[in-house]
Amino acid sequence: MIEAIRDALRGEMTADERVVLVGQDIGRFGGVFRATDGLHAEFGERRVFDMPLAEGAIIGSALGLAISGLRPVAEIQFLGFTHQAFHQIVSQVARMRYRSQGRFPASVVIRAPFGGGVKTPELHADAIESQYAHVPGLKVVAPSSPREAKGMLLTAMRDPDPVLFCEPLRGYRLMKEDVPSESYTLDIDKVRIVREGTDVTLIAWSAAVDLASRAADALLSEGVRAHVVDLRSIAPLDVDGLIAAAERTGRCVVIHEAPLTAGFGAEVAATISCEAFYALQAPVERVTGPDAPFPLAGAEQIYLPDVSQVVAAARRTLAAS
Amino acid sequence: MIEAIRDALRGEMTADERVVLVGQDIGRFGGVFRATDGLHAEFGERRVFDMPLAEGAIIGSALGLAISGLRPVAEIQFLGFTHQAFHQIVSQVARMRYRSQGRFPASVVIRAPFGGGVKTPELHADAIESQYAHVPGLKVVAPSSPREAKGMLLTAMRDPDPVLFCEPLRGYRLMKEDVPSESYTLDIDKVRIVREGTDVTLIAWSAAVDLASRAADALLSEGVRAHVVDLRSIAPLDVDGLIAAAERTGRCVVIHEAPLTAGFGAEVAATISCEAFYALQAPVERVTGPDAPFPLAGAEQIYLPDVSQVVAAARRTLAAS
Amino acid sequence: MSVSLTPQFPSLAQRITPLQLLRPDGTLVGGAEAPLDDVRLQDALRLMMLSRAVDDKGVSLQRQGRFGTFSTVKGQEASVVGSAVALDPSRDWVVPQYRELPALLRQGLPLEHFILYYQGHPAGGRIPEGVRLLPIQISIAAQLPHAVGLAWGLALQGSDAVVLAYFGDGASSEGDFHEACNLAGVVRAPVIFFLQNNGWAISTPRSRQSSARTLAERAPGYGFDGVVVDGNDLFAVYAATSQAVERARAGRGPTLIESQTYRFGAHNTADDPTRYGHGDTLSGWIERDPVTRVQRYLAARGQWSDEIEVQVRHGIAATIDGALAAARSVPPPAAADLFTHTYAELTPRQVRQLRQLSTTPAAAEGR
Amino acid sequence: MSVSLTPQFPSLAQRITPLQLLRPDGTLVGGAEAPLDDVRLQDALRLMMLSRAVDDKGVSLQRQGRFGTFSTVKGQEASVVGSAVALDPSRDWVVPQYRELPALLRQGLPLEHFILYYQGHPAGGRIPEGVRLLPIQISIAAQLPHAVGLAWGLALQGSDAVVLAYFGDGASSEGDFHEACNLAGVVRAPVIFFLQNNGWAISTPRSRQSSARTLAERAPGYGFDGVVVDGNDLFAVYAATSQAVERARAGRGPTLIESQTYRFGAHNTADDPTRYGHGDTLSGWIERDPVTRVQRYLAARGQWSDEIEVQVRHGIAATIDGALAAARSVPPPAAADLFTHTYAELTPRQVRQLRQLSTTPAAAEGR
Ligand SMILES: Cc1ncc(C[n+]2csc(CCOP(=O)(O)OP(=O)(O)O)c2C)c(N)n1
Ligand SMILES: Cc1ncc(C[n+]2csc(CCOP(=O)(O)OP(=O)(O)O)c2C)c(N)n1
Ligand SMILES: [Mg+2]
Ligand SMILES: [Mg+2]
Repeated sequence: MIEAIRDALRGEMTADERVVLVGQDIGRFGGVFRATDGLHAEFGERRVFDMPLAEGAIIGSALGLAISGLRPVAEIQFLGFTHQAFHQIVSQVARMRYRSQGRFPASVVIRAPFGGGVKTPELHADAIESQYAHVPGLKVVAPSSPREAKGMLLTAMRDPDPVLFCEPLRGYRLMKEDVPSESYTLDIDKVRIVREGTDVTLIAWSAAVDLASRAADALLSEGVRAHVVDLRSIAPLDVDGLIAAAERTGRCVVIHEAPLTAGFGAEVAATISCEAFYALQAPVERVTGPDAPFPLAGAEQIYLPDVSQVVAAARRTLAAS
Repeated sequence: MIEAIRDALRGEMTADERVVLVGQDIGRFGGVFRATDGLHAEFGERRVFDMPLAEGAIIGSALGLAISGLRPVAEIQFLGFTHQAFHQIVSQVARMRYRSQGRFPASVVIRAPFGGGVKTPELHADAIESQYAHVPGLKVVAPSSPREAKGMLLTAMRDPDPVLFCEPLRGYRLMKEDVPSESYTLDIDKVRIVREGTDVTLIAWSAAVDLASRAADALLSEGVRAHVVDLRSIAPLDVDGLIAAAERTGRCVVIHEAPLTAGFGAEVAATISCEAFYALQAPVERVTGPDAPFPLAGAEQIYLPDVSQVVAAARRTLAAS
Repeated sequence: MSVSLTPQFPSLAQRITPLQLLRPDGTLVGGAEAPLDDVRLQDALRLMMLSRAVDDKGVSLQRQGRFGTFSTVKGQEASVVGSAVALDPSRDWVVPQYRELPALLRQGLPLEHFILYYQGHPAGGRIPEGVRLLPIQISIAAQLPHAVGLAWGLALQGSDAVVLAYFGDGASSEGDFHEACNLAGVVRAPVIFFLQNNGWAISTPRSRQSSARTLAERAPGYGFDGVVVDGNDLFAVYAATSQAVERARAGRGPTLIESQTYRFGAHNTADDPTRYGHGDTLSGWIERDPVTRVQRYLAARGQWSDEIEVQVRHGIAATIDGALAAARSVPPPAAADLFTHTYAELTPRQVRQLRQLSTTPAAAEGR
Repeated sequence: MSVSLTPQFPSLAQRITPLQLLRPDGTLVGGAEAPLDDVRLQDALRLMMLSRAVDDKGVSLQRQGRFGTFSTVKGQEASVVGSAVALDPSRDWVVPQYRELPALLRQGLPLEHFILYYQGHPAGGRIPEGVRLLPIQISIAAQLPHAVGLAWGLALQGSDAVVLAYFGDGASSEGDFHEACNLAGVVRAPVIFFLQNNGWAISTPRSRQSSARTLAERAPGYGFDGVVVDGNDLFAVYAATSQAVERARAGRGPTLIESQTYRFGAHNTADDPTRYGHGDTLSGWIERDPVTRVQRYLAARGQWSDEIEVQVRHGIAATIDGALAAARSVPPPAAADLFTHTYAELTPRQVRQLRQLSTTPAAAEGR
């Protein structure tokens, strides 16, 4: 997936000279995950800029760069460290268009990886997308595969609004698929039906889509056909797409890595429960991380939701009547 | 209500000399809302300390003060400005006990007012409790009346865990009631039944409890008896208390000022919808602020949920079958 | 301990006195030349007087409930105006905090926008196309990284524009101040950090805000120059800012200017400055009133008189009345104002919420 | 512009050279006295060598997948050990970032805790009662306000303890650094800000991190002293830190020490330093190896020899083997480890989640 992201960056930098990249270690080093590998050599210092170690200044200055007429893409090394820039993202970037009543759109893309499974140090895996989903003015999207990542990033870079682009850390190397070499965009504001099914709807985003798909495989071996939905966009939420997918089966499982309480699964489950109330055959199940900090590497396999938990939840919804 | 809060602070400072107050303008000035009025004169500079204008340092140093053996109560002038300290609250204060495997409990209370209705400048009214509800290790509580505020604050100051204590800004002067002069604690981890009812359950916290009560009055005039529940604690959530209250009527309305999407109402609605699924007679309704930034003062009356909206939602749940 | 170290980095603050060109009595400091001619100076004076008149009007409207909480400039007019007039509004930008009204006006913001903003009308935030100004910033110091990015971005695109960012002594304690200054030093952004040290952050005195002798001496820690100026001396502020503008325009990077001044009034209209000793030093500062200083200078040159003053005041009153009338003519906020400009387009949920709100009683009543 | 201003606050960095007492060849700088006697120096040397041996062991275990990502101290041993031994572990505290292993050991952390931590075992975070040490900090610079609060709180309670906080050149760009230093100056907290300038923040060179000539010269901007020391000189680091400790203990407030050093290895075991020119200046620094410098000094005094070295290395190997064995004896993490110590007591939801997880296959398999 990291190649797909690099591909999107390179493509858009070639097509639009207003695009500039800012972040820690993104220059000569090419980023801690190599997302920007080669871009410094290709586009030079003025378009690929290594920033001092200060997330607030990365985001805050990216907003200023946008106001100056450029299209900054900021990389934060791990989503957990966006907390250092929380005030700049939430109260500044997300508000500038509204505060200036349309004069200063904040066309800033903020890229950051998140999620567990690759034994990172503390705070590196934190899945905190729901904290950002609550912020009017900000878009929050999370691709689930290389192909999706490229198209969604290109789309985000052309979006007039600020986009927090959450990349699945464990997908960087593990997820592989053929990705078209040309530029393309995707309907990132619409849910994607990953596979069609009639018995139970599995709803996920980011790396959890893969988990949902594997659970769907397991369920299929039991004769259960799962409808797998990738939200793509966490905010704004594609309510119609979500409701249609939920109503398709009347039985829903929402899956994410973040802790249960006030995770974005709550919004998904609340929306379905309220708006598809009469179509629901069973309570919406949430398969999530527990209400605990993401642990050190040795315990992450216990923490992370797995196929068996998703399958068990799906079975519970199927057993309900 | 501000007197009740001051009373709690004074009482606990008298009873426990480890209690120290830190914040902006809390000393001689007595705080921008006078919560600490007179305490600087009474307890002196060493226990009531005016801090430089840096929220991160207020919270971060409060954690250090707690580790040194004191019991700091930090005031942040408005909840919206806790965003400047988000990394310290979420990744540090909330994690210190866990990170040190029990060695360093972070017994820090963070007080901050929030909510609209008093025509404050931008960012001063932002209701962002749900962003903190998602943080394992942190407790988030929100009193709804002077009496509650005093007892809950005293309880929070004795809590071994960090507590974000969200005070209803418009209650500071507007909410009045007799408050016992002695020290008392409350079960802040349990929902409070504000009034008993059988027809519809109204669930709220902070200033919205008053709104719920006023809506209950209006409903009563139509012969509808509302069961009004004050969550008190947003995190951890009293799931059993909430479910019992929801099952009481099978029809629920959740009310808060924050924007709808990913507000804490989502968690409440999801929890009820999932765990009281078979008792629900109607979809859970959410009456909330819209998905928009809290506006400048001239538009806040349009933004804020009002009695008519709550009543209308309650009627919708009653009409469902 | 056998080794005793002499301080490697002693504070240099004792060695310096704030730059002053015009004394409180309106005479030039020996050897100084006036950096502004009489015509430009009269324009600047008019702007200072307009600012003070808006302050007074705003406070009285606020007491009548016809204006929201706002912070007056009073006492700091030389600081704001002296710096703002060093810019070229047709290319340079101002990035304000919330206490710099005359700088906003000088950049071209219509006064009625400012009035609407403090009357709480969402439309008050609008900045007309071509006015090089960021919105009023409520979150202390959060504007500073924006200013750096803006300056840097303009330079990257070949412009010779300069960005002037305002903030206070309190703001200098925020992490954003530090991160912004450090980044500006690294990219040599054409930005001026204009620190209005007015002695207070609400009730917190400068002495409690930091133990640094001056705030300007932080500049070498970011690799650029710091300057302390008498902030009640329009000439000194103008001269220091002009030099910083020149330097920035020439690609020689940022400057930190500490303008030492004093606010004459309360922090804002919700504040009670008698509670924290604000008055103790006030009278000394009132003797150094930035407006009368310029009036004295001009009067000594035959360029200011009671007649001129009356005329100027008339003009100012008319300006304010006109702006108030213009603000009154704007329709009250409606439900749509909550949503428009949140995103480029309304989200599906916003569309639905707008529909619901447009039919509720509150919206129907207007504000 | 007619007025030309001389800089009021020029950088003083050109005037100073980093404090050095022991030259790379192991001889004392003319006139300098050794601030540590041979016995204490041998202890310090042993700690430096232990640190380097753990680094090497950790890297090889990491390659075998038996250790997690971690950051070696190699090259910075004099910087960490020289500062740590200036403390009294029975009253003073260390607040680390993540690259200060020997300081943790010196404070009394058992080596097996460090090993468990980097093996990813939740129990690795445990700090035994009586060990005056905060946990390893992953969030850059976030520990600095904690250090200030801890130092301030201890002083408020009448203790004469001192707090030594470690951080890097990269960390000095974070807002937390600024806010913490400024607060420390205001409350005169007995804290030492020990900045290990090792030339890099991952791939970002010091020159790109800030345009300041030195980072120590930020201190006057907070109202206290800054010092630059040769961070590869154990004596200089010890002397400067001891003076800062004395000052803090006497109630004379904080000190910022910039220890100029270099990391010999990669940023961490996931890093590839060949990609960013880390090697270009490495050889010059290896000549200034902090460990051999002390060995040379001791050898010249007849206090170090190949035989002693072999003996010390044996002892170190035994220590490491013992710690690895102790770490192995700890049972693998279980589901309960996710929840314990999140709060003082499990929440109702946690109780339920723990019950569910305890019955899933992953938990049943142990890790
Ligand atoms: C981040 C943040 N924290 C706190 C506040 C509340 N507040 C408003 S003004 C102010 C004092 C600002 O002082 P200073 O920077 O000196 O500016 P001045 O008002 O003196 O011009 C404070 C603390 C705020 N608006 N933003
Ligand atoms: C807040 C935060 N941002 C980014 C990172 C990722 N990161 C880990 S180490 C590092 C560089 C730190 O450099 P420095 O402070 O000089 O310490 P050193 O590693 O050189 O000892 C970065 C950027 C982090 N851990 N925390
Ligand atoms: Mg001020
Ligand atoms: Mg470094």
